[in-house]
Amino acid sequence: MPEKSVYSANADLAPIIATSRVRVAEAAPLIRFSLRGGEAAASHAGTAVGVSLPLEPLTSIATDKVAAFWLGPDEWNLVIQDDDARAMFERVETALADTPHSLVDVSDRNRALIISGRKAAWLLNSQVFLDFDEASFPVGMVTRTLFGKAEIMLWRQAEDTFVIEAWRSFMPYVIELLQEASRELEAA
Amino acid sequence: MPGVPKRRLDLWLRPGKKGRQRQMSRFNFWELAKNALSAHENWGRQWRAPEPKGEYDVVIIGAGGHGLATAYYLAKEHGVTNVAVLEKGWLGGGNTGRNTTIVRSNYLWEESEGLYDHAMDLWQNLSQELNYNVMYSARGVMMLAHTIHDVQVFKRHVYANRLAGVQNEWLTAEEAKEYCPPLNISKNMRYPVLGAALQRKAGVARHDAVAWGYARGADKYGVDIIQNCAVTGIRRGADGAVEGVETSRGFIRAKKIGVVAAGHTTTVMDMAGVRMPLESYPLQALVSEPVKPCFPCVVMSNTIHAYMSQSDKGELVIGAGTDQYISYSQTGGLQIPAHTIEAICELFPMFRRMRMLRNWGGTVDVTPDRSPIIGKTPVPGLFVNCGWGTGGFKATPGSGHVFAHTLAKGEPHPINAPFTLDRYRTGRLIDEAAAAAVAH
Amino acid sequence: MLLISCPYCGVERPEIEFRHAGEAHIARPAEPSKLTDEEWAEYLYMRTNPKGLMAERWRHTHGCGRFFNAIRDTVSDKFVTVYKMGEAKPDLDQLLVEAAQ
Amino acid sequence: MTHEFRTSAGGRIDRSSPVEFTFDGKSYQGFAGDTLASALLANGVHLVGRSYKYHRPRGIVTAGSEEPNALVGIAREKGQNTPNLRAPQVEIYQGLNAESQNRFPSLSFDIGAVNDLLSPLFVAGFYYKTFMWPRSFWQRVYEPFIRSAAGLGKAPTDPDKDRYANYYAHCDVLVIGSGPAGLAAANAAAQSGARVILCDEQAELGGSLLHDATSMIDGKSAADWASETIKALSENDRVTLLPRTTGFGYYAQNFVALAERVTDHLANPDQSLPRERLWQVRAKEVVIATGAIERPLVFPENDRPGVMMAEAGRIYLNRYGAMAGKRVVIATACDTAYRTAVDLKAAGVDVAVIADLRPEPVGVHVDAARSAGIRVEGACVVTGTKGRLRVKSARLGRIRPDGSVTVMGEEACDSLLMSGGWTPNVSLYSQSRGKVVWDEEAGAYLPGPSVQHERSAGSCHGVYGLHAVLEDGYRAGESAARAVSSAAKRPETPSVSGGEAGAGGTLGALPHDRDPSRVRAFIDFQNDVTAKDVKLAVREGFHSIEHIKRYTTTGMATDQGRLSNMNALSVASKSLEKPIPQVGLTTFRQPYTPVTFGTFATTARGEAFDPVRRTPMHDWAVEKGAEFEDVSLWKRAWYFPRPGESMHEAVARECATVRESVGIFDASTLGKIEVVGPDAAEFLNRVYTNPFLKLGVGRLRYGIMLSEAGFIMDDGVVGRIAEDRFHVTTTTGGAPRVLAHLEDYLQTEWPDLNVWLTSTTEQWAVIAVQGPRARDVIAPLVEGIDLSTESMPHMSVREGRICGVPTRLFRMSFTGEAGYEINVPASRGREVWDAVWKNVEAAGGAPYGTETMHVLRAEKGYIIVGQETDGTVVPNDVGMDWAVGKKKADFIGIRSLTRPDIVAAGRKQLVGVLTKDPKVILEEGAQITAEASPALKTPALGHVTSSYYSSALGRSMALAMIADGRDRIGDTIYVPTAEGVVVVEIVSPVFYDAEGGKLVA
Ligand SMILES: Cc1cc2nc3c(=O)[nH]c(=O)nc-3n(C[C@H](O)[C@H](O)[C@H](O)COP(=O)(O)OP(=O)(O)OC[C@H]3O[C@@H](n4cnc5c(N)ncnc54)[C@H](O)[C@@H]3O)c2cc1C
Ligand SMILES: NC(=O)c1ccc[n+]([C@@H]2O[C@H](COP(=O)([O-])OP(=O)(O)OC[C@H]3O[C@@H](n4cnc5c(N)ncnc54)[C@H](O)[C@@H]3O)[C@@H](O)[C@H]2O)c1
Ligand SMILES: Cc1cc2nc3c(=O)[nH]c(=O)nc-3n(C[C@H](O)[C@H](O)[C@H](O)COP(=O)(O)O)c2cc1C
Ligand SMILES: [Zn+2]
Repeated sequence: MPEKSVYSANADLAPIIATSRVRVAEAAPLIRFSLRGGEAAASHAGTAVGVSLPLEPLTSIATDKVAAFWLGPDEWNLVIQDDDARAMFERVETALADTPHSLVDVSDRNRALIISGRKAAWLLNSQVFLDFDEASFPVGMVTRTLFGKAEIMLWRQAEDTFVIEAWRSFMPYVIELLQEASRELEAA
Repeated sequence: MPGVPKRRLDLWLRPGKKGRQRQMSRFNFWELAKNALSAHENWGRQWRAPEPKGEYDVVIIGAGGHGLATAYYLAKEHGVTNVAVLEKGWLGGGNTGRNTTIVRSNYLWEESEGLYDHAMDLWQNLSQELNYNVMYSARGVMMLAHTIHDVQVFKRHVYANRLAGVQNEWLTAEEAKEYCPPLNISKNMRYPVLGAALQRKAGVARHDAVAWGYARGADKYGVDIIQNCAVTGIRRGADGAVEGVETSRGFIRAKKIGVVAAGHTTTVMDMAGVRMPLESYPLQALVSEPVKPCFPCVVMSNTIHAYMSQSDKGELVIGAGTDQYISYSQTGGLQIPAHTIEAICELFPMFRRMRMLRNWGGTVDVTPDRSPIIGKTPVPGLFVNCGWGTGGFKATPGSGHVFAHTLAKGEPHPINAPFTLDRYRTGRLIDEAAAAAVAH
Repeated sequence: MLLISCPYCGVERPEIEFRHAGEAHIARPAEPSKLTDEEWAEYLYMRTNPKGLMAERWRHTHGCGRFFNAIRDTVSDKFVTVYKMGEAKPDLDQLLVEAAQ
Repeated sequence: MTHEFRTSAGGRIDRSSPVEFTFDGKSYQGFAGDTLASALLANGVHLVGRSYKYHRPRGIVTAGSEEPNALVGIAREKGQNTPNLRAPQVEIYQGLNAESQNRFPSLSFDIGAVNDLLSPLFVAGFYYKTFMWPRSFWQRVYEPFIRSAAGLGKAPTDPDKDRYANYYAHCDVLVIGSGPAGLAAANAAAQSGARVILCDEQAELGGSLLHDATSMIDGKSAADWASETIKALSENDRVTLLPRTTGFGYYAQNFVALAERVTDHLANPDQSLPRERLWQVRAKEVVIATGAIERPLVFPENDRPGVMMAEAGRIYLNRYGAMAGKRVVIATACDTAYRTAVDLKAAGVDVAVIADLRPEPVGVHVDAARSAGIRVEGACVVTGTKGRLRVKSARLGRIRPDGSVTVMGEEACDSLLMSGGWTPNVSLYSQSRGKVVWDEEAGAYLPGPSVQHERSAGSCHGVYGLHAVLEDGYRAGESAARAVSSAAKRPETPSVSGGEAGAGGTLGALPHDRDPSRVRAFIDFQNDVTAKDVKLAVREGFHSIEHIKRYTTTGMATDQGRLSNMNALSVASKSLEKPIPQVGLTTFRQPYTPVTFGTFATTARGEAFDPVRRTPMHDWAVEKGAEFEDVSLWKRAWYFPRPGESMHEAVARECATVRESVGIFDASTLGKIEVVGPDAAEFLNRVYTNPFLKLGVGRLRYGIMLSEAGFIMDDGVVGRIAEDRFHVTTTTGGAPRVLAHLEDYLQTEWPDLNVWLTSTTEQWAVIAVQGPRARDVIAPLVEGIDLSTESMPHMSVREGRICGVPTRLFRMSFTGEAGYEINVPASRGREVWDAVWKNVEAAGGAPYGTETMHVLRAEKGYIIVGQETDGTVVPNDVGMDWAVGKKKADFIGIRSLTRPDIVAAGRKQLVGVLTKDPKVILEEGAQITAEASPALKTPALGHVTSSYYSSALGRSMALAMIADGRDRIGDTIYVPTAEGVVVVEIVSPVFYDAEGGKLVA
């Protein structure tokens, strides 16, 4: 997993949580495409964006410019750092012209948080019912799941670094509960 | 097993006395006082434990409140006393014994109003009728509106009920708080209380007493209540009509069979080859530790999924929602009561420090339109009363009353006439849930 | 809370990620208009509601989003097996025999 | 008086840290490490509560969570009071403020105790037999009286200040209970490399090892061995140790809920800590090591303060240095009480006698007592006690071989310690849906076969004797670890000296020589259930143990029968003349001990109760002073009152503005689904009633979706963006339901279709601009789209830019005016809104909210799904047959539309209604009748679904669903209201611009 990720903290915003044991920051804006279709679609789209899309359930492929997340047997979330969403969209559409598929620009649908630090998994477990033991949830694993009552996409970028994506209107809820849980970390 | 003590003391007790001759004393204070003088040694059985006879005029399957009430009214009002109520477990041990006891009649559709208000009328006098204190407590049931849509829906109910002569009234949030002081009506709540529909004569009753009172009443008329007797088959003759039931205690002949088996109705009807539009779900409830009176009425909120009252013993009695999957386990998942308690704590933030004492589940039979099915079936002689889902306790007297009529006459009472099985074919649904998402 | 294994994700997840979607293998009639009222009512409303093994649908709503089928015992709530949409319904009697072993 | 009953040394309290606390206002001193119960006992206080029904004085009975009597209220700051806490579980801290409950005016003089005098009346179920006359008295007199007499503590009255947390945990092995069995199991599992969680409800881990003063493990004292084992576990980072944590719920698939008490024991808890934490644990394997519970003896007057469990006496002595009394009588049927006797004697307590039910007590424990010089009497039974607020003496009797009892005399004492033997604590095993099995030899129900991945160990498994318990614990830990990983290895069971198993035990009521009608032997202390009550229930025909429980309320108190169930069962079994296993057992349910509501609710509170969804333009609306309404999870701007304006005025103004010039509306909450793929049109054709195959690219169509039962489920506008791409909108509240419905059909019925659904609700911010000036307002901002009606007619969609932002521009209307819905990426929503608003404002326009939107659409007779429809309405009912494709062979719901009662006459139909008096605005929901003064129970003709003041009409107007309404247009009908009957006329549901000229302008 590259230390440099397609997700970077939005430099314009103060971190949401900054303690010695865990840090939560909002990610800078990104292009996001929801790709639906079969393996052929995945393969063509992968060529267009420059990574080969993961076909194994719950896995991801990531460079520092592109990440492709398996979300379902015919569904990928493509996250791309680029200035021109339109051009990128056209490029992928063109590559897919002859393959049944659905490509939808959802760049603005989600916001992302980067959660890092020794207590990152602990913090998540206040609302996420998943086992973050490395054997069960290795680096690179991605899944949709629930954070309390909000649906999120959760990706383990590195051992102590996670990324949460949620629909934008759910993000304040996620942030509030992360902050609530983190209060304890400051206790004596 | 290592370490298990091998020797155990004999229990040092004299054997108990033989069961006495059955005698029916009337219940009242003087009788109680008189019996106190004889150390309560002389009370008779409230109901017998008879051996099943070979044949009955009517066999009722299921000794829940509805089955027992049916038997009682069959005997009392129709003179049909050669009746057996067969119960696979202990009487009242089904949903009757595990419900949150809310009684109200402010339903929307005329058909439902008729049915539930009929029951409501019977509740008023039920203790006296049965000579058994069922503790019917008309403390008022208040249903909270949290959205403008709720307000519209509840007002529609209020108007409809008024026209039908069913009591129901609209309260502002402030009036609601006056009626139930613990209620949080702060504007800053996630779902503020915008008002409430109140049925004042609605309330609660003691669930067990209802089953026991009807059992004692039916037994008095000679009805045989046969517990630990599971029906395992329904025998039909060449003409297709029922002939009797196979049970864990042998075959019992009957030309009329009333199935009142709540969550188990599908299974019983399968025995006669009748498919039912039912699904059985776990429905959970819970009580808190008992505390001194702190909650005067019944409050329900369908929008945020909670309802609560305080029992005469002091526990807060709280109902949760159904689990999402079909199950006969009488238990459910933690998330269901947890969700309900969240809502309770929002509505009544002072109760956040109260503690849950016990949490249990029942198996409720849910129809596609959330209204019961009461009447004849395609099989001659086979009658069914089911589909009460999450809200049939309140109907117990009325349901038994009209079902007894149906069984005795072979034709439905006008009140239950619309509640046919056939309505799923014709499309004449009685959909309370669709109208309001109100279920209990 | 049940833990349910999703045949698409290949992992077991808590029930809150899933929605129960009713009895399985009730195929929508290809030409509804040809059905009698009775047949249509049967399709719409009549359910097996079994006490014991049941074929039912679940959707991994907050996961991969897929509907799939499961065989579960409605008395013990234990899952016997899960399988993908479109796969044949297992022989329940066979499963019962296996479960007993 | 302080510490009068304190030993001079020993125990696990910190004698150098005195702690002041109050009980019922009186100050006492204890030591750090004391519980409220131990500190009170050390101060000689036994009387701590009153019973539920008879208000009898009651003392501390146990040293654990099974305590039935010693329940107290703990007062902290406002909003932090807690009733019904068990004194043996309350750890004292400086300033602790405890109060007894269920007494008035005081604990030692309680008026409620008159109930005790009336107890001959207040037998099991008495209330079912009386209070029926006069009828009205139940509610007015009897019930209020019963209610106030019942209940224990007082519910808090102020909102709880504390916070509660949640934590989802996973482990290989969860061990519940940290006595020798639990520690051994955790140790074995941890040494095998497993991830272990070990929890115990007590403040300190170690269970019975903490008060075992005589046994040696590995050459160390039991307590030292426990400390070392715990230390080793704590150093293993794959082990989580959780003291003060109760395993309270065992659910399906090894999902176990624990409740951790984080701050209640602290005098000044750090505000950043939660009070309690819910642990939701998914364990691969579970070891239940919850120990056994000692049974009381059921003899007359066994409920006096000072009568305690024998093991509790030992725990208070050895763990807390608190003596139950100075002169103690021990009544037992089990060897384990002898250990208490020996330990007490060693601490200097006068042990008057051990009264053993068994004719000839023998064995190591008995020998030890005898050699300590303690008098042991066999065949000896307690037949009564004396003392008002504390036991003063015990009456002893001799049991003769025929079972009768003769008087032996009275033994003075200030404490009576009893043991009826042990009941394995099978609660959690039962909760796991395991079936307990009656073991005749053990005289107890024991865990049967495992149903889940679980095993019991130690005394909850019926295994007694320290060595055997350790052995059982190691076995369980090892087998649990082995089930998870084959690398499991098992440590040697350490050597043990002492801790031999104690034999014996009894069940049920004991024989005595007294007048049975005059004495009461309690089975369920808290609920005041006596042996006689159980017998009465049986006599009255309550033969199922479940009936007996409910009729007598035995086992229904806050201890859930932990002390009483087996005794009740035994009495019932005798009365029924049926062996115990045939009588059965009542069901164990969660929670194991009561759990705080807050712990279930955790963080779901206030805004976090449910996510609050806000649109990108929400803040703007806040700044403009909007009122909001909740629609599903969304906050929607409802109306925008100007200073001093009422809602009515604001809405009238907003409506007029839209009709006359232009209004701007935030429609972002509408559900949106992008339907893409070669079969997209085919798919939509199947799910909507309308035809979709021929919809041209760039065109919009209003569509209705039915459930398969034929009822309207949702509606919305669908735009064809490309041959294979549609932009579908749904109602705000219906969005998730519709998406799930569509996915359902796509995945299960038509998997052959190449089409996919993607929610884009939050991708787009949607700005509706409606009114005659709508085009003028947006035109200057739009690039790349020809807005002329010729090029972009009503019901069309174009892609282009607005304010430089890519947009999907819809020309459509839900108001009856010409208008647009501007879809822009959500992150740009606010900036585009601001720009559009500038132009709207300049054009004399205004923002409007959902209320105005509702009025405007009602003037046009457009329905709102959920308002005109209610889940029982088919398209024809609301006059929408035009939207049902007549030539379509199939769509979802089609077959249901021809069912007999759906096509029958008399269905309710959508119409308009106008009040005769134009000023009267009907209330929504009002019922409609054919007669001006209908008789009661007259069926309604229908009801008002929407009702407003219409500024366009200059009068009120309403929509209604009325039986055969379309045929009744022109009829006069009646609406009964609280203020009287309103006369109305039935009219067409379209009130405004019926020809639709405005839309196409
Ligand atoms: C948690 C919960 C809360 C509820 N809250 C409310 C409420 O507040 N208000 C309200 O009005 N309603 C409520 N209800 C619903 C209400 O309890 C039921 O609708 C009502 O009690 C049904 O009564 P019944 O007599 O039909 O069924 P039951 O009491 O369930 O009786 C059916 C009987 O049939 C027996 N039986 C089944 N199969 C066989 C067989 N093969 N042979 C012999 N016997 C058989 C069963 O053992 C059972 O005893 C609630 C239900 C639950 C579970
Ligand atoms: N007849 C006899 O000789 C006899 C009888 C009983 C006990 N004993 C002795 O007592 C010891 C028993 O050891 P053990 O380990 O089985 O039991 P234990 O009593 O030592 O430990 C059980 C522990 O479980 C905890 N616990 C119970 N329920 C819990 C829950 N739901 N959640 C969290 N914690 C919970 C208790 O607080 C306690 O600490 C042995 O030494 C045994 O010899 C002997
Ligand atoms: C209205 C009502 C009040 C109850 N109050 C109590 C109570 O105070 N104490 C208790 O232990 N159980 C109480 N219960 C629950 C019963 O003990 C029991 O859980 C329920 O009848 C279901 O039976 P089961 O748990 O044996 O399956 C109550 C049940 C109902 C329906
Ligand atoms: Zn999945």
